[in-house]
Amino acid sequence: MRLRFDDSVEATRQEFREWLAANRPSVEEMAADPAVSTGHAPDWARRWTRAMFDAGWLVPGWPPELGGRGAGPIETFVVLEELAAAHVPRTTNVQGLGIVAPSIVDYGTPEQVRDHALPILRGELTACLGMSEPDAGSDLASLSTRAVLEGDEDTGEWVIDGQKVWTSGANYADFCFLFCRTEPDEPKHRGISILLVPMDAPGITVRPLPEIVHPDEPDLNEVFLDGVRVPAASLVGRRGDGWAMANGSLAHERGMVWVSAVMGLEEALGSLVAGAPAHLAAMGPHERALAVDQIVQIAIDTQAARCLGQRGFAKLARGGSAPEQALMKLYASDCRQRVARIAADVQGADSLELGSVPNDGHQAVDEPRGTWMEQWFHSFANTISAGTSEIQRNIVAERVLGLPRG
Amino acid sequence: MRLRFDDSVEATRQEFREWLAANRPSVEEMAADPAVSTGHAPDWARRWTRAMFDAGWLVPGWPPELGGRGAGPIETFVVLEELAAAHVPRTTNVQGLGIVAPSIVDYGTPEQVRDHALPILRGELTACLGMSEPDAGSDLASLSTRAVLEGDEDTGEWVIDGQKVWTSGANYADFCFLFCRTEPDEPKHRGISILLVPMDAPGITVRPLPEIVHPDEPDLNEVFLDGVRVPAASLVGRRGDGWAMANGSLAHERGMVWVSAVMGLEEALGSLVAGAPAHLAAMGPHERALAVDQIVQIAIDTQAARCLGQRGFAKLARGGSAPEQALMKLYASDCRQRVARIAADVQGADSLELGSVPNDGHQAVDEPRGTWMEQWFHSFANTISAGTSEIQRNIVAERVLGLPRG
Amino acid sequence: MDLEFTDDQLELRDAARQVLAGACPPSLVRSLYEGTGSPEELWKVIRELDWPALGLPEEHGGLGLGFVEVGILVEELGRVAAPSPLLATVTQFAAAVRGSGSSFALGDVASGRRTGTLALADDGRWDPTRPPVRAESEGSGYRLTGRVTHVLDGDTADEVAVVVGTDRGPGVVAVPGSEVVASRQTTVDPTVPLATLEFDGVAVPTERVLLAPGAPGAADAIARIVDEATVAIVLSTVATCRAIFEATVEYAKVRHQFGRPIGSFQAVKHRLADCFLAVERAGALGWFAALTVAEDDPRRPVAVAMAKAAAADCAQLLSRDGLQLHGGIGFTWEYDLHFLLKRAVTGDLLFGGGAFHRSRVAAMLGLADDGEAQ
Amino acid sequence: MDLEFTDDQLELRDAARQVLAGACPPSLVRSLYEGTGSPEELWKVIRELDWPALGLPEEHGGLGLGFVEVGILVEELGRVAAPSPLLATVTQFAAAVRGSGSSFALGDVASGRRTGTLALADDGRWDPTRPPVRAESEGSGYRLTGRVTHVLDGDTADEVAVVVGTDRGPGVVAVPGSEVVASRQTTVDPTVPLATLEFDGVAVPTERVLLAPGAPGAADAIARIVDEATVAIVLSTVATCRAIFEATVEYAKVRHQFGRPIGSFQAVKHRLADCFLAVERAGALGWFAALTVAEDDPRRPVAVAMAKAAAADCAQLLSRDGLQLHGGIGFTWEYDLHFLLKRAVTGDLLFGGGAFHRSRVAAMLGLADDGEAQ
Repeated sequence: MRLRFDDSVEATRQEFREWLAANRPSVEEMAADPAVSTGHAPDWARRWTRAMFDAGWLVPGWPPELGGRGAGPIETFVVLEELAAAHVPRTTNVQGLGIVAPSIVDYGTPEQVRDHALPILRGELTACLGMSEPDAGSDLASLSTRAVLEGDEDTGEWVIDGQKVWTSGANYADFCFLFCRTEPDEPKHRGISILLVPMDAPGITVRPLPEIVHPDEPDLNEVFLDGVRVPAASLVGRRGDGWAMANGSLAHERGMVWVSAVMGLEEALGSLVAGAPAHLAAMGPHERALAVDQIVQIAIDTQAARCLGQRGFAKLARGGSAPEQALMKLYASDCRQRVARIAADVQGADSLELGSVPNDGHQAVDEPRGTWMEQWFHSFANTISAGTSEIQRNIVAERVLGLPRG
Repeated sequence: MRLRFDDSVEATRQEFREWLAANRPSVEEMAADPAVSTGHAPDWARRWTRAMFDAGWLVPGWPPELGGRGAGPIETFVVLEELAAAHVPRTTNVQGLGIVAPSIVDYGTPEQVRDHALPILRGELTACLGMSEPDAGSDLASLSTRAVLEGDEDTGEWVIDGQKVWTSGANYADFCFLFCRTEPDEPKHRGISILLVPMDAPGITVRPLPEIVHPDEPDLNEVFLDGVRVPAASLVGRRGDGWAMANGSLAHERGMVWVSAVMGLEEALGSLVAGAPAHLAAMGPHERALAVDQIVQIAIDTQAARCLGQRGFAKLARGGSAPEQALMKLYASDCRQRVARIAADVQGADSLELGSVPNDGHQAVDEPRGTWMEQWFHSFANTISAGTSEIQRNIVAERVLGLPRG
Repeated sequence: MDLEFTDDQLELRDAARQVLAGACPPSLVRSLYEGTGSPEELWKVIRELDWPALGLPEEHGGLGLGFVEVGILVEELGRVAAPSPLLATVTQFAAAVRGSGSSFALGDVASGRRTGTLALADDGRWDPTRPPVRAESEGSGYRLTGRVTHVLDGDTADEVAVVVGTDRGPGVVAVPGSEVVASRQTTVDPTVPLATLEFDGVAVPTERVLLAPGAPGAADAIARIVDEATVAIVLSTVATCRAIFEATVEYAKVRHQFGRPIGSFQAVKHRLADCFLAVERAGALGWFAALTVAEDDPRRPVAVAMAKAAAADCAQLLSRDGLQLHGGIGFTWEYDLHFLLKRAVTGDLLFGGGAFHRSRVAAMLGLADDGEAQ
Repeated sequence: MDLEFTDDQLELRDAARQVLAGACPPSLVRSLYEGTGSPEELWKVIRELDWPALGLPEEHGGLGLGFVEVGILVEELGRVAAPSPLLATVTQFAAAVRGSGSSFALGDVASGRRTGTLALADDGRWDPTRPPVRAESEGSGYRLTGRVTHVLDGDTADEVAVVVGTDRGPGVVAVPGSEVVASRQTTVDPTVPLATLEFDGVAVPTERVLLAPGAPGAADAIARIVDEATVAIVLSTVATCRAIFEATVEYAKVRHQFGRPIGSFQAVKHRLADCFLAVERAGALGWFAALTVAEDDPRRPVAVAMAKAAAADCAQLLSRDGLQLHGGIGFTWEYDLHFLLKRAVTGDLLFGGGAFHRSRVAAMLGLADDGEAQ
């Protein structure tokens, strides 16, 4: 246990910090053309991804040909930390860089890496993740979008029919990392495969689902697939292994996903603390103390999220297990929701105003943005998606605490 | 809707208030010989019950021969309210007067009323309620204490074997209202009967279970029954109807059980508000505001409990249904727990002291008493017994909200 | 204390609910959200039913019923997130007129010819002891200067009752909407239109002085007016929360995951039981507070502050759990749930949030530090 | 920042745990609750293992390890609710000596010949800026007057480090336990013996002045001493809570109701998941705070206050849910759970509860009103 990193890590931090200052997208260009969907990469974002890739900072732990530099997890952490401090997004295509590209690298063929993963990493393509369905939300293994192989496994075609929903970024993405049922006779967890599907393929209809805040910039979509045909070679990994890969994909960088969540939380707390005094001054002493205490409590939570994340990270970095990591999504998304509501309450009725905070493009689209009340509403995307907070608690109780299934 | 009762109700209140002032047990005699178990009736309590019975105030809604005066529910409410205001317990044998006697009146034979119910009502006997078993706590219908009838239904004897646990007052009570399985071949809810069993019957062993606070004055007991024999005529109601009667018994005075809970809460809040200023004065302004806010919140809860109780009561008194009554046990016991912990927190580390509040006998033994921290520990008796708060939430969700069983 | 409705009151409630099911469907609410509709037709229906007159005295064209009956209408409007000038007109403007001991314009209110509202908020704080508009004597009338925020229907109301501060103490005056510079605020819930009003030397003739500054008991009268308006917000907000609750219970019964209704999961059950408690708790406190207004009971200030604090708790819980338990569908613009969520969030904060009202309770219980706002 | 133990630290933890499993079984704790036992035998074992010496410098007979290693022992003692003078001796008395820049009696502490404690609390409030004992100069020493409450081991410790106030500022002196009038307080947890100490003109010779009142940086040094003692309470308390948590998880796996383990009910699962979070949260903050003490990092004051606040949250939740989820059995004197519950409740409040420490954080974040206690 100790508070400081090795000097070599701090040297990497310094190197990246200098590179970042020289190469980052400017505040003005991000604000002028912010991403409006997680499948959307504005020109500055494409250039930025390419610059990160070329310099080996995009995925530092990977080899140079994949946009990295063979760095250790602590160096990667430091890079993420510096990006957050500089208010520069690592990517606007969160699922593409965070889940799709790593999954293709792990499970795909060399051609899939060449044609799909690398273009994501070079900022040339964006990808979306086709998982949830109307009757398979938290219960993903029940998905029913079906793909049937016509012809053989080399030259045939998959024919896909079904419907996805809550597909982030599908309205802008170039291709979809699509979970389909290919083995209808197998048990439900063993019948799912993954296909790479161009979003401009005939038979695909994307219907954006405006959200309860920022309805003019929808990120979630319904995706209808009606006899969509893709080559047999679009299969990622083995048939029927989709569920296992999904758990692998979603767990990807599991030691790291907390970083952006915690740093988003820290940024939100910083804004809250900076903006609070003007509102606190208008309150009587009793109400002010209560408001301050809410801020203090979320400040403690923020610090705790940071410490919990780093504690688990240290265990994983040493090759151990880190049961507390299972709590991080639950905790961070709950804190992110509370910080927004606390901040809104501190503003009082003024928090009811909409649209007064412009999108400056420094955050990924799936992070809460806008006014505090808008952020609060938006934050439910995180407590609902990719396993609601209820499901997360079940997972913790069963997998970590070893409680029996109900 | 209106705030005030009819003049006739207020006249009854005044009449009772005057009678109470003239006939109540004195503060000194209660404090000199407080009840130490819910099966324990000190001499003053026996005299007091008899006086209430004779004057028709004990169960105002019953006819005079049963200790009442044929009063309406609102008059009964007013009597309970005045008792609480005067800090006089209605009885020390809570289960006897509240559940056993009414159940015998409802379901028993005239002989059982004469020999068991009336003696309770006249302060001559005390009774305990034998329900929970080691493997049948929240899941009462699983109880396994067995009674077998030897001989016929008129002249035979029930032979009882088994074990009860958490039996309040069994260490002092004269008899037990015992739930046993008499029809082992019936479905579990239909195989239970109720027997009246003298606690001095051969084969009964009572082992008090000291509690985590006030261990010197145990109220809960294990009761072992080993070949205990009682006459066939000890059966209350019909064979196999025990579960149905239990639901009837526990629901007895269901429009009224909230009254003592709410008044206990109001008394606790009153003590908290009265005692708080000395502790608040030592705090800094911020900590003080937080402590005050805790008090305010529990004050709001207390007021809400009163309003909720009275709202449901008004509906029931008109013959309607009152779904909010199902919340009252849950809410009142939760509030009673919180008021104690809030009060302890306001005292700070001083709350760790034990034994500094003598038992003045004005409360029933099953109500939290002693220091605030002792009260807090004691309060779990209410959130655990007679259906834990978890079970209560299930009941509300399923029976009131109509949600499907899991 | 009898907190249950009489048969007549139950009948009124059922009738109102039936009317609104027809006259205020979710599509009307949606049309306001999408900028394509107006509350005019609904207001016409409400006027034809004499709802504006319901709680006003017969001598002014009213039906002579009480605040409980008005509260029943307020609840029913809140249940369906109805856009309507009734709330501000009856529970704010008419309350201000009557609470001032005046009968100004009550006939027109009763007939539905004039709408009104109450202006008090200073940058989102409703403190009757510190009104943001100053009144300077001018002849036998006054001249007003100041800026008020969050005035309900502030850009459309015919009459604005303004709580004013003077050197002699607070008072209440009525200003025609046409003489006020109003800017509509862009807020989360278009069914609760809020506006900022600027008073830049507006002249108030003597006949429009409802409660003369410096009159004996003026501060108490104003406190009572604000309490009445606050209780109405409570009843409306809790009714909205109850609608969220009912929608969520129904959704939990029909939405299946893992092969069973989500309402069969114990965690969902327990959250809904807690939501039920929050709604019943706030409802019971709300109606107790309403009764103290109706009967002018001295427990009113504490009861109202407690009720608003409980309504805030309820709105916070139901907006959160209602949205969370609906999952993704509740997060979409197309689904109607968000009308209720946004209405609940608005009601939480209008006329002061939970912490503000708890600070009032603290002061009234004698527990707050000196210098606390009452 | 690396918040995970090194291999050596893990080894120390496992060894300590094994020792205490043998030397501090629940029966020992029970014997203190029932007034039939004493902590003497355990203390002998602890001394033989050199635990008092662990964190002391080698020049005073110590083993030269750091505060993290001391914290590991504190955790293990807290896990089993061990009655032992180690906590007060090492994390209060020795911390006061060393934090004062003194080496008074450290050799005897290291060898286990002398135990010690720290006296600061004024009627249950631990505010280093307002010590309840006054020191008046007398010759080259001082004379002490005042009354301190909640002194851990206060009636048995050989040495009492007393934080004193003077006109020149605060200081720290050591008083032999034999010269103090101590009254044992009857509190909920006999494994954490607390006493009230009366100082009625006790003379302190110059060699017992650890930190001279008025010395530069005295207030900061005292704040650091109190922070170190506070972090130790945090680590101990969170470890106790973790033991409650683990016991409750195990109980939920074996206790059956309605034909299945209660741990299979979703409501129980979710509460246990929340308990797990509370323990991990407080544990992570506790170790971060411990590191700031170990490395004398400037983030220490905020980190310690946050950690104590989180430990209080954790203790409140685990004492409540641990008891509730155990049902009736946990409510009985015969079952060992209550030793842990009472230890958690005690740790929540010693050295200040959650609200007190949050008020410190508020002040340090610059958000509190003026005049706030730091």
